[in-house]
Amino acid sequence: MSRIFHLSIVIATLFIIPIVSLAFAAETVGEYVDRKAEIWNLFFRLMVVAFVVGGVIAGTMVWQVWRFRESNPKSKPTSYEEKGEL
Amino acid sequence: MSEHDETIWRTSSGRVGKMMAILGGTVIVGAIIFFALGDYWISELSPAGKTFAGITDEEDAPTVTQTGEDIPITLDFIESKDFRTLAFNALPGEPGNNPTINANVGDRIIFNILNAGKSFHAFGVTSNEEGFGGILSGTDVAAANNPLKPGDGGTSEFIPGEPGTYYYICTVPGHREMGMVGTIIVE
Amino acid sequence: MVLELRKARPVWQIMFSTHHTDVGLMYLIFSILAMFIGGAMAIALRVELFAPGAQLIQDSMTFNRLFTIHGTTMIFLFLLPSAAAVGNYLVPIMVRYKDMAYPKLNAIAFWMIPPAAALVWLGMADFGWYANPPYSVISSPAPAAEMWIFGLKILGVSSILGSINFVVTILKCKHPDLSLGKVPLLAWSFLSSSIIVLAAMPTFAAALIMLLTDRLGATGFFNPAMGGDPIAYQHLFWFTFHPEVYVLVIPAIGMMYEIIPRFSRRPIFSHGSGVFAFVLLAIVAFASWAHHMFATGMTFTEKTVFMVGTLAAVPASAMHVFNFLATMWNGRIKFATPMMFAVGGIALFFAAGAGGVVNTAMPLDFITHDSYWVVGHFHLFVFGTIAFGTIGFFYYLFPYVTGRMYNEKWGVVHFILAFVGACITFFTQHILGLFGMPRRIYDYPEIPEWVSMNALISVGAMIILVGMGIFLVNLIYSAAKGKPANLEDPFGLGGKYYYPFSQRNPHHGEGGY
Amino acid sequence: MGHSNWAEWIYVAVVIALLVYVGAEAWNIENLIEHTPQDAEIIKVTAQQWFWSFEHEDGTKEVGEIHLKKDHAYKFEITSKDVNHNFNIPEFVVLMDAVPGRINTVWFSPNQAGEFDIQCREYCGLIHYNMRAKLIVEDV
Repeated sequence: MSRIFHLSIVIATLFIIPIVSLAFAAETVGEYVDRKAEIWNLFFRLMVVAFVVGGVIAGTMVWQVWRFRESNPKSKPTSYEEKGEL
Repeated sequence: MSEHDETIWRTSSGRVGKMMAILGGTVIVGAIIFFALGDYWISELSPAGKTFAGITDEEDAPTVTQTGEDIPITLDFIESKDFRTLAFNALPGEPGNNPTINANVGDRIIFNILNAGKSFHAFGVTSNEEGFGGILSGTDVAAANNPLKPGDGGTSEFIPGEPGTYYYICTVPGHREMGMVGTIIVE
Repeated sequence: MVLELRKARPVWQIMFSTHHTDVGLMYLIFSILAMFIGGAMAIALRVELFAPGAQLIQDSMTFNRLFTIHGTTMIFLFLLPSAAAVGNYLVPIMVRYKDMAYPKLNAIAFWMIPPAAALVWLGMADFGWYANPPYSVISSPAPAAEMWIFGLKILGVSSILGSINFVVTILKCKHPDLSLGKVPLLAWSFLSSSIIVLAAMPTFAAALIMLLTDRLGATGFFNPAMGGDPIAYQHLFWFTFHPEVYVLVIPAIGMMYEIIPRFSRRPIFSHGSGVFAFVLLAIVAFASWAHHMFATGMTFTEKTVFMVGTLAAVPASAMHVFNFLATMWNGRIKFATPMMFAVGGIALFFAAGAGGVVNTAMPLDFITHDSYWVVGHFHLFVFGTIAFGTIGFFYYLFPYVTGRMYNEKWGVVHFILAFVGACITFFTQHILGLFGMPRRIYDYPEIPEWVSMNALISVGAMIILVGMGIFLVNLIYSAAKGKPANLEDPFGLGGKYYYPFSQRNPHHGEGGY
Repeated sequence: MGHSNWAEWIYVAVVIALLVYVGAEAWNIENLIEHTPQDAEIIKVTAQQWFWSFEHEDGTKEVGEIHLKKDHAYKFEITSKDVNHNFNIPEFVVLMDAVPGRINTVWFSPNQAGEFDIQCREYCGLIHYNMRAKLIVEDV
């Protein structure tokens, strides 16, 4: 348990530190921030995250629906059914 | 507790039919009321809206002895293709754009209005030099909140009581600034 | 109909009954009626937008009135009453009480809805369902706007009365042997959503009165011409109506909590985390309202606060999804129509939630705000998640309400059409929003991407229409002539746990159900 | 029940980590684009039912279209005369509400010459659908 906790802290740090340092980076004079590029880049970065997570969740659901359907040859009564606890 | 030995019909064709008749009847009656009065529900502006638009109730034109002379005027609302220029009768630069009307005190100017454009318009005469308020009563055809739809039209009259410069405009906010304004010079 | 004697009662006796199942039945019928009326409006809008230029609706006034009343109908007259219907049927049974805590109040709360609906539908105001001033103060025509304001006022009171009833029923009338922690999750969902209503609704009630006096010219709270601030209204409005979104979604999740374990033949994975997530959602619901207003000129700090508040709602929702998936794991799932709708609803719930995270990421609001992205996003929520859960639960309740079975085959067809239609319609709307199409427009220029995507969206809406038509015919036909259901186990799941049936109506005497 | 919930805790931790990432990214970018350059030229934008008018710093006024120079910074001061509107240039992701009685600002620097659409994104009445203007960016 604690190992997982430490791991998540490390991962979070790896993500956060570069971002915070970027945020406070000085702006060069005379050149303007390209608003359009910044916003759309952020959008596509977040889309990558969203689609990866969405893929995992949708994949899990599709697999579950396929595997645990009643008509699947491998399906067997749940332990609760057998004990009549439903 | 949940044992029951004979079937109890909870719903039957007759009862479903009755229910559908009640629901359908209500909806049909409601629809008739709605469509019969459809335009009534949107026929007025709120008091705050009237104040904002500068509409006041008392602005009756003073009664004047009519000269008996009628000036019929036909005005069509038209729009440029990109909707950014609006005008009466013809676009700016073309002949007949926003015709100037000359009249004498007591003449009866009869406006024949047609919305020949694609958006909404409404007609009125005002003595204000800016904005869409101060419409003289009796001169208006439709109103900003219940405007003429494309293809609709109407007539109105204006009998000037005092000499001066008046403007006939589209009372839909903004349209005057975009070109829908013409002058009436009264002597 | 429901809990019927051997001899049928006359209709008026059902209508003026105060028994929770009878009131529930009226809520149910009314909400289905409202769903079809609101749906017809949506179809009219989609036909109009199929191509540039006027198709069905000849002027933008009618279009504006239609989208306003479509939204009002779907939220206040379909989703809220449909949740109330389910709650009325099941909450008293779940907490093992004979009725709702205040039966007469319950009937009054229902009977406030039809007159309010008449006001809203007859007037057909044109200011969008959130009635933003100054448009709603100075520009929106009377008397339609006043009728809408009064209608919403009545609906607000009705939903407050209904919520008081649920809270008291659950907290005070539950069986002494039943600890609060053991109360089923569906009842928990009604408890938390009712508490949100009680906390949020008074704000909107105040805002409506202020809007009315503003329109009459007596005050100028929101009228800049009189020194008022239109942004203040938006704060008041969204303080009520962002939590209101959770009021709609929480009962739908509760319904899924009822359906999914039953059809998976396993108990819920973690009752405790479900309760925790409901309570958490009810609290963080109040931390995010101003994310609807990022474009009104908020400062960086304000935006940051509300972005964080919005993101805070995500873990609670994610816990529900985890709970559902973990419940289905190792189950033996029977895919009857209710289960299909529940699973489809979870799938779309994720997409809707991810869209919400994108909306609230501050700079992305510049892309998505008031565009079709937002339309797609909240329709995924209200149709894809909430209506899916609700419609699935309508199917689930059908044998209990009518004593007959719906046609399973057509139910599946309905689900497939609704799911495919929802994906086509609402995902395309997201993309259309990225191409910059504003919402609430009657006509649009001939930009090729806009034209083709709008056509596709309209086709998707037609698919949903066909599915809903099948649903309607299935409901009416099966209620009249369907096969009699085995009320102890109508779905053939092999257990006697279809417990809506396990309660008799004490008002009906011996032999009555 | 009596089962352990460790899987759920990991899952919740992952969700929270992702949200922190999203929030930090968004905060960072917003911080970057929020900062208006000193030399940005101010343009007053006035929204009205249902058209846009613009006033440049030197006092020239334009209605329904606006001419800007490429690679200059512009700061729009947006207000409205009647109801709420929303000033939007989709191509450059510029978007800000026009609220009567308030002045909202947003800045951008066009890095592309050509003609672009300006539209109203906040429902404002009958001709909201056609409340459009043209942005013309000139190459200098």
